[in-house]
Amino acid sequence: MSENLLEVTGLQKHFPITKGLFKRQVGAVRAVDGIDLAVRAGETLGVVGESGCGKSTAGRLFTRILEPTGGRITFEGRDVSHLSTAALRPFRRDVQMIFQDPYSSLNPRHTVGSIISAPLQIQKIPTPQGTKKAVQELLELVGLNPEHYNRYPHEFSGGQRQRIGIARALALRPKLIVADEPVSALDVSIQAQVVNLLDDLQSEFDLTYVFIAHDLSVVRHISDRVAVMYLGKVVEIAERDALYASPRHPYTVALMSAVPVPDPSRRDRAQRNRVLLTGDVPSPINPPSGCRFRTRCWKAQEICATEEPPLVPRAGDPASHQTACHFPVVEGEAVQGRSPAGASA
Amino acid sequence: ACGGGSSDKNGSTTTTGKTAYNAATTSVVNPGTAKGGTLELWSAQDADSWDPVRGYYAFVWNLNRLYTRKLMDYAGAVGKDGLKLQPDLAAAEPEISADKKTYTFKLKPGIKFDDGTPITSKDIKYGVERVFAQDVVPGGPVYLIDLLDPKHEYKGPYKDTDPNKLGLKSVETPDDSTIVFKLAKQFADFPYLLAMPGAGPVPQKRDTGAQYGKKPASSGPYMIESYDPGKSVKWVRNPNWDQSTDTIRKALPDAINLTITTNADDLDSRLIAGTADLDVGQTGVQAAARAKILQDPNLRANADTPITGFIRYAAIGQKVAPFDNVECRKAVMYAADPTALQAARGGPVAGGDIGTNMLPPNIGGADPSYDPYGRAQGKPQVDKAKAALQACGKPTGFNTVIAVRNNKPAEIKTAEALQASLKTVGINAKIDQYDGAQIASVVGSPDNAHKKGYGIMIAGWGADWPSGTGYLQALVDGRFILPNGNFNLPEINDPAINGLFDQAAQETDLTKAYGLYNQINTKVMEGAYYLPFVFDKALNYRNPRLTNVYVHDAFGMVDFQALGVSAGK
Amino acid sequence: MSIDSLAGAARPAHQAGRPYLEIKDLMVRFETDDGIVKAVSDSSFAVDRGRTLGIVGESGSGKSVTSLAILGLHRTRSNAKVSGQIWLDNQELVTATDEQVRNLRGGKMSMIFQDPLSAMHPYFTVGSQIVEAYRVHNPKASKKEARTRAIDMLARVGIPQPERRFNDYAHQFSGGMRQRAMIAMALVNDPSLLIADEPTTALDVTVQAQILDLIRDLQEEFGSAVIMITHDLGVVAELADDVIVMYGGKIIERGPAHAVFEQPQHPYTWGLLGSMPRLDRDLRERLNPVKGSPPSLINLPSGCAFHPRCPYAGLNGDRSFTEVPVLRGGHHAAACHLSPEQRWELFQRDVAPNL
Amino acid sequence: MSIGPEATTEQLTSSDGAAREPGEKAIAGRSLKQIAWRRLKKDKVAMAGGVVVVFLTFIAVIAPLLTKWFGHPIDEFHIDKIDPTFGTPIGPWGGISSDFLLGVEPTSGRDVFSRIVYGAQTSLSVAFLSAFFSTLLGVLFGLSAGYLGGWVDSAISRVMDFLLAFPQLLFAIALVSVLPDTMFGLGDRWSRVGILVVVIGFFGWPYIGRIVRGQTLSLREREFVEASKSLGARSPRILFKELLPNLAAPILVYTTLIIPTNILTEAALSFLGVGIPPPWPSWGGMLSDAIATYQSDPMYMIVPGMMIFITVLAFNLFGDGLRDALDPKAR
Amino acid sequence: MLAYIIRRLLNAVLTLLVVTLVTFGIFFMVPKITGSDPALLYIGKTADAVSVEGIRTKLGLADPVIVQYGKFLKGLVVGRDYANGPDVTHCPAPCMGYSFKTDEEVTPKLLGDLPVTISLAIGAAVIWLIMGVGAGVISALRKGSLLDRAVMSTALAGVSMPIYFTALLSSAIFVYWLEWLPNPAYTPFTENPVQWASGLILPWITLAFLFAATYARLTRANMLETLGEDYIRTARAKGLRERSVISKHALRSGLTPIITIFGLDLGALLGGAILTETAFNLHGIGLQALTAIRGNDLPIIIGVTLIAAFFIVIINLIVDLLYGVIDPRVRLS
Ligand SMILES: Nc1ncnc2c1ncn2[C@@H]1O[C@H](COP(=O)(O)OP(=O)(O)OP(=O)(O)O)[C@@H](O)[C@H]1O
Ligand SMILES: Nc1ncnc2c1ncn2[C@@H]1O[C@H](COP(=O)(O)OP(=O)(O)OP(=O)(O)O)[C@@H](O)[C@H]1O
Ligand SMILES: [Mg+2]
Ligand SMILES: [Mg+2]
Ligand code: NI
Repeated sequence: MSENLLEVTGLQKHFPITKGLFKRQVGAVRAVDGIDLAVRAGETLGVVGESGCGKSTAGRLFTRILEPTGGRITFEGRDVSHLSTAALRPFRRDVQMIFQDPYSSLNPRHTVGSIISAPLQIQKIPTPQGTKKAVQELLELVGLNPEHYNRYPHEFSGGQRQRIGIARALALRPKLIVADEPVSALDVSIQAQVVNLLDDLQSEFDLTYVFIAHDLSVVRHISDRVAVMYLGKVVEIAERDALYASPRHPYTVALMSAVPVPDPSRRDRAQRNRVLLTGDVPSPINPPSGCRFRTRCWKAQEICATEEPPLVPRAGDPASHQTACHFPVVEGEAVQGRSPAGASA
Repeated sequence: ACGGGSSDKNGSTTTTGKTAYNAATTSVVNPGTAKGGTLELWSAQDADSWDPVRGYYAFVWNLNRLYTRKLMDYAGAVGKDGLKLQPDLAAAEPEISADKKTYTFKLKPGIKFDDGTPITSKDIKYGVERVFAQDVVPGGPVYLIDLLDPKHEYKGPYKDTDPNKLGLKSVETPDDSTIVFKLAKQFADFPYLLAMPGAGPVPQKRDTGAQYGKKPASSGPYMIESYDPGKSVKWVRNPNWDQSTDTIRKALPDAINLTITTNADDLDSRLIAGTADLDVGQTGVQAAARAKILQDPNLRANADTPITGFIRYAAIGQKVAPFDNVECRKAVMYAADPTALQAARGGPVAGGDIGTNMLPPNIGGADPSYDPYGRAQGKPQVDKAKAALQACGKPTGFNTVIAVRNNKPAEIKTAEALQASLKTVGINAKIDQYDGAQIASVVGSPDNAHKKGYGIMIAGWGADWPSGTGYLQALVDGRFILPNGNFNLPEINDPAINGLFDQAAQETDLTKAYGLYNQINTKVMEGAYYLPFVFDKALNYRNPRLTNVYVHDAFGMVDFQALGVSAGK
Repeated sequence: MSIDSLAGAARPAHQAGRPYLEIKDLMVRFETDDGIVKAVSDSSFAVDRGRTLGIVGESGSGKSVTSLAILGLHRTRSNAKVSGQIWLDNQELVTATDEQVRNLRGGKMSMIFQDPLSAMHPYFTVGSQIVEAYRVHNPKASKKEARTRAIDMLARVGIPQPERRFNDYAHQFSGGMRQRAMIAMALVNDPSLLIADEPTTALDVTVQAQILDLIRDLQEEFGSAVIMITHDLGVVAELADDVIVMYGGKIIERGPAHAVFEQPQHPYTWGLLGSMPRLDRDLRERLNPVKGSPPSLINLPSGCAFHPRCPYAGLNGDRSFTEVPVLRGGHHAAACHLSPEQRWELFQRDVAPNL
Repeated sequence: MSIGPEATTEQLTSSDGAAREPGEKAIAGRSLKQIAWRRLKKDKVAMAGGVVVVFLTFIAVIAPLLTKWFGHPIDEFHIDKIDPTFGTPIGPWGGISSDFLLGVEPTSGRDVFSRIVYGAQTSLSVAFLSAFFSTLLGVLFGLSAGYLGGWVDSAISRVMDFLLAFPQLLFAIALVSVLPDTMFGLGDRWSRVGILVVVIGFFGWPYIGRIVRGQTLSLREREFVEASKSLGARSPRILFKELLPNLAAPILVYTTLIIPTNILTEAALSFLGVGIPPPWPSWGGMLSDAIATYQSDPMYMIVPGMMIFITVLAFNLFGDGLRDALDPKAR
Repeated sequence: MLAYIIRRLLNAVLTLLVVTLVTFGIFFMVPKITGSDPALLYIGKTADAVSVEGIRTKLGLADPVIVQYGKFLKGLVVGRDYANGPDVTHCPAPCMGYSFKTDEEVTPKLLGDLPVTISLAIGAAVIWLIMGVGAGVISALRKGSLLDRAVMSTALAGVSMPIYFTALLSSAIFVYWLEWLPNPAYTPFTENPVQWASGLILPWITLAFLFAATYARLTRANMLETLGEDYIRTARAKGLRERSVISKHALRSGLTPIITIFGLDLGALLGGAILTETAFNLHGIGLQALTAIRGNDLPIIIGVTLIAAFFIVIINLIVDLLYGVIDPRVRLS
């Protein structure tokens, strides 16, 4: 594929936990704790993981809404990790974001027109044919009626609002769009509309996506490559087909097997092969030592507690398939069966 | 009221002692000598201090007679007779030297404090010395400092280097029963100063400085048994007081309780219900009770409206233009509506009679019928006011400022009434309410008054002792203009007036002195320095069970020491 | 089971034949400022003990309202009007007294809610809330017995160290634990009907799998009837024996799970299945979304509520626009104006290849 | 994933705008303002409150005319209307007559009607202006605290807690009595109004500040703020363009609701003797005067008391109605 | 927990310091602005320069403000000597100085007035809590009913009525016309409990009426919100009787926020119910403060502010601790 559009190395974001009158720092939420990845131009990189694993934080770091605590972000070779608001301006044109909640991501007091024209105004983009025209074109592009220019968000349904959000992101004709769970809040029937729209726009404008989601099937549908996150780290990253066909990290395996399949006839088979993880995700304030997944991993051994596995290609995998695990799952390996109810870690 | 020929002689003037409206102002109501019982006094206000040298409220001086005897004291008698001083601790009238500057007193034998120790001349001298310690025991009058040590070189007994703490040179105690006062200048009213509680005896070993007011030594028929500040005082008989040494006090009840309430209305209803004997404040009942009492003849018969001895007035600052012109001052005198001002003070009954001149009727020689501005007719004289304005050169009027204390509702009302009547002749007055507690440094500071442009200053004044000098000197004598705490608000400095005071200071003949005071009064009124609103009165109620009730002119209220309670109730 | 026999035909009056829970012509309306919300209309279905009924549908299609109606929770302080019949164990609930219904609530029938954090009282320990649930229906039980029972239940739903966790508060639990505790509370009186309203929507997939597993195990153990409400077809497929699809407050398709998933009858169901990407199928280039957006329950479209979004609405002349379709068919019923043959043909032609 | 019920109440066209049907135009969404206004109109009680407020404001504005037509100058004494002995008005009901519509003041005989309408001027101008001042400060500090967070928030919140938990009335009295009588050539009446406005407004801002801060805190977490940031917007734009419009409703409501409080505070200060200088009337001042005579002349207490009551009640009713109408939860 | 309390107490002390410092600063400035002189005030009607100078040294009025403040703090903690030459007056800790106006020792003077204020506040608080919260709960439960509307209208009237008007009106009606109640006056509880209560009943009711109105509105709103919570639905779904749903589940969380407000109100009232005390002429802290402010009596003003702030801070602390007990979410975070 082509060269990397966005590259991050050792990216960290720690949110301080403060206490008391003088805001003494007593700890930190290590929301993102050292991730390395690259987004290639034109591709869609899916990011999946459980709630709280740092997907959104990562997305916000990529778009530099947040400033990283550590590590580097380079966009088209330029280091943007610690640029000021002013210096970030040109970068903002190239990187845009789509948000999860179609209700809170649009200012209820602004008309659709002013929402979509905001990027043009803020970035002072000249619109030769007039702002209104530009906005209406965008509305049409995302499948909305251009006459709705003067309406308010509450007059639209969830799917339509998400389209408005997409139109806003598109206004600057960015190169990269980070979409943070853009369809999670939508009903299934609407979800597909938006996914299709994103698909269409990608081919029309040569967009690169970072697509964050917790729904593995949607990610599979839309992504070229997929990164799996766990507790602030990327535990596995691979080309889509490779990942879904032969997941190597036990967590990825568990995650995939937990997805309920809408096919009652496969129910029994699916249940037999299911990997049931016990317990919950540990707190990012106090992540486990070594491999962070070890507390829920059925393959964990002593080394997992002491040594952190690097994210590298494991035996037999292509260079593009990297796994951070001491004991990656081999294809056909018998994984742990159903755990009896009540078993605990 | 009292003898001065005032207009409201509607009360009974019999001396049979029958209970009637205003009877106590002219006669002794329920005369009797039966001893025993408990006198229940009430007050809506605590004393400023029970320390004789620190109290300044009139009712406190009156109550002081229960436990503080002085060399001289007012007679226990109704009407003008009460204004006379009698020897009390002193065996006789003082011996006055030829230059009228040295007063020598001999003490009565057998006088004792409540603890049984005899009262000596040293105790009296010590008491006088305490007046000099204003930084420790402030609050009371300081006339004695001026007369005995005008430079205030003596700093009071607490800073006295004398081993016996008797370092005041101008007072000598050659022996325990003789005391000699050497005045710095002639002062005919000196005995009045000695009748103030501050000149009473204080045993040095019982002096607790600032705390003395909590348990003052008693030389009178009663002593304080307990004092709960803000709540109550209880007096019981002083076993070491000897009736035979005391020609003034009656000492009828066995015990006297003073209850301090916070609610004046409550106090009134107790009076009417008969559960309280007397309001020692004697400043009049509240509006609600006033209506009740005046409308019910039975209640009315137990009420008096004595002259309190105060005049409520407006002082016209002659240093503030255009009041430097006497005609402009006269314009104010004529334009003011006497009735409206009287109403603002509470009307003829509760407020007082319309003020006509600057000598209150209870002062010897006073003549309320002297009315140079025709105020008694009760109407403003707009024509005369306009003429005065014309003469002053301000035919269309002028602007000025009325200064008034913010903590005296009645004064604010009079200010408004004055403002309204002045407006009718074109004088636009702005009312400036100042912090009433700061009177000494606001209007009492001429510099400040000039700076603020105070043309008219509302105030009231009652005499510290019932003589023309006692009333008028602080108000009109030019030598009494002080940079701070000044009461000569118009800043009258007329050599003629000042001279008349000097004459009066030497005049021991009362009738002659009266003549001098009337001359002063006339000069003051002609100068239009003061606009008298009312000769203050108060509607007070007395419990019918009280015996020996009469109004004492020196205090403008009932003589508390004479009271008794009838046995049956 | 014999869900088909419900389809309108009168059942024999003898009580023994009635399913454990039977809903007939249930109608729930809310009167609001903006108009009357017809949240549920003409719903009829049934569940037997030991069976699981899945209810799916878009947001606002009336799923929760239906479940609350069964529990009689619209009775207190609500602007709701409920009509129709609800038979539980041969007892009619719509006309029953409040006290009767209250007695059943938490006893014979109980419910698990979507958001366990807000559904548990923040000021009481988890244990005490379970104890409370137990003691309402077992007033004779001593505190100690109730406590033992509660700890027992906590253990049963897989909460480690139940004695210790007994004294914890809901906010001290993780999301999955909370939902387990909710389940323990719902099951403490051995209910014979358990309604789970989106019990896993707030949870992660891995935790969701645990909970679904738990519900399945518990049902096997207790043999109760379960109603599983969700908008996730996958979850329904995992658990349900029978499935109801709701749209605009109405049941538009009803049948055994395998039938609904393999041979869906209603175009809306087709749309649902077609619009979701699936892990168990090969990748498709494009998804087939249902166009448009869900209807307003105040202003339902005339005729078939689905007609504005239905690609086949024109095939029957005006009927879709004017006539409200009834739920027809036996075992596997759908409320659609298309004839079974048309549906078969369209399904084979347009839908099946894309699934 | 549950989308709130509002997702469906305002249903719109299908995604492809072209496929709109003719009937749908009718259900086009209403703006928030329209919704609120429609609800408010339905609320008879609130509307009545609003009408009274408007009426009183009108009265205050035309006070000089009213006095001229129906009354007597506020500082004109009518000593003949007063019983000299008791100082109370002659005639029943506090001297109410066709000449003196609300009776006369005890001891002076001034026209109560005129004093009441001029009192309305004072009360309302102090209340409105101080509400405006509080709002200004409250919004400024509330926004800064909520948006900037960190130590700014700590500091401002502390100050707000401190002010709210302070013997305010005492300080108001102290401040009012210390500040000069005339300023900026306004004359003593309006200078004092100015002082009252500043003092009351100053002690009132934390009330609004807290609400604005709370709202800002929750709005700040909304994704549209993040969206704006991701477009490169600077803080002022986010504060004033994104956040402030969303705060308009609560600000409006709470401003309306502090007006009655301010009326009460102004009256209280006048009652305690630090209000408008005489002869200018104020309702609280009249009540405080009435203490002396309320048993013999109750009308003089009842008239200003009822005026305060009616005014405050009207504002409260209107404010409550406005709050309900603008309440997003009730939608 | 202990650490928390200690930290809160330190915090409270800090707040008190700030409050006194601010008060001190403000009222220290007042004489400078108005040109009045505390020494003159202290000495009374008559004063000569010598005495005034003596007072000034004795009270330390010539010192810079920060020195005066330091001495004030020292007096609070260990007591203080007022010296003017050989004359020394000792003021024992906690010394808040002497009134400029009456020369009384501030601490005992205020402590003497405190029972009045406390009696007034506590008595009223009991009444308004019972009435207000009760009415609010009933209104919430009977939302929309005639009773609800009646209660809410009364409450609205209550919050719209100035307290001094209510006070005058009620004493006109109950004391003067109907003569049911005695004129308000304070009798110490220890002296005569019956008289204590009967003397305060009118102020209590008047004060309580205002607050009860506010609390009824507040309670109703809180209760309605709580009744809409999911956990109430859960409680019903468990089959709880409506009575226990309300009394056990709804009341507990519905009334918790009331505690905060109650704490604030009570704290503020204990610092002096100025208007009520003025209207009924009860000599509590509030009236004391008012007189002091009018007379620029700095020591009293500082004393009252300190007492008021003390109550506010302490009650806030109690409320916070109470919150911890009631709301486990607070306790453990
Ligand atoms: N501003 C913040 N301050 C403190 N902690 C934060 C902040 N933002 C996120 N976190 C914490 O960082 C961790 C990661 O959060 P993040 O939102 O990135 O997760 P996520 O993977 O997007 O989860 P979800 O799927 O629920 O959206 C969480 O524990 C979260 O509580
Ligand atoms: N108390 C109520 N008053 C008015 N309308 C109501 C009320 N409760 C529910 N509704 C409406 O009834 C309809 C059905 O709601 P319901 O909660 O059953 O939907 P649902 O299918 O459970 O959706 P979700 O998937 O979002 O939970 C919605 O349009 C909702 O707005
Ligand atoms: Mg996220
Ligand atoms: Mg639902
Ligand atoms: Ni979801």
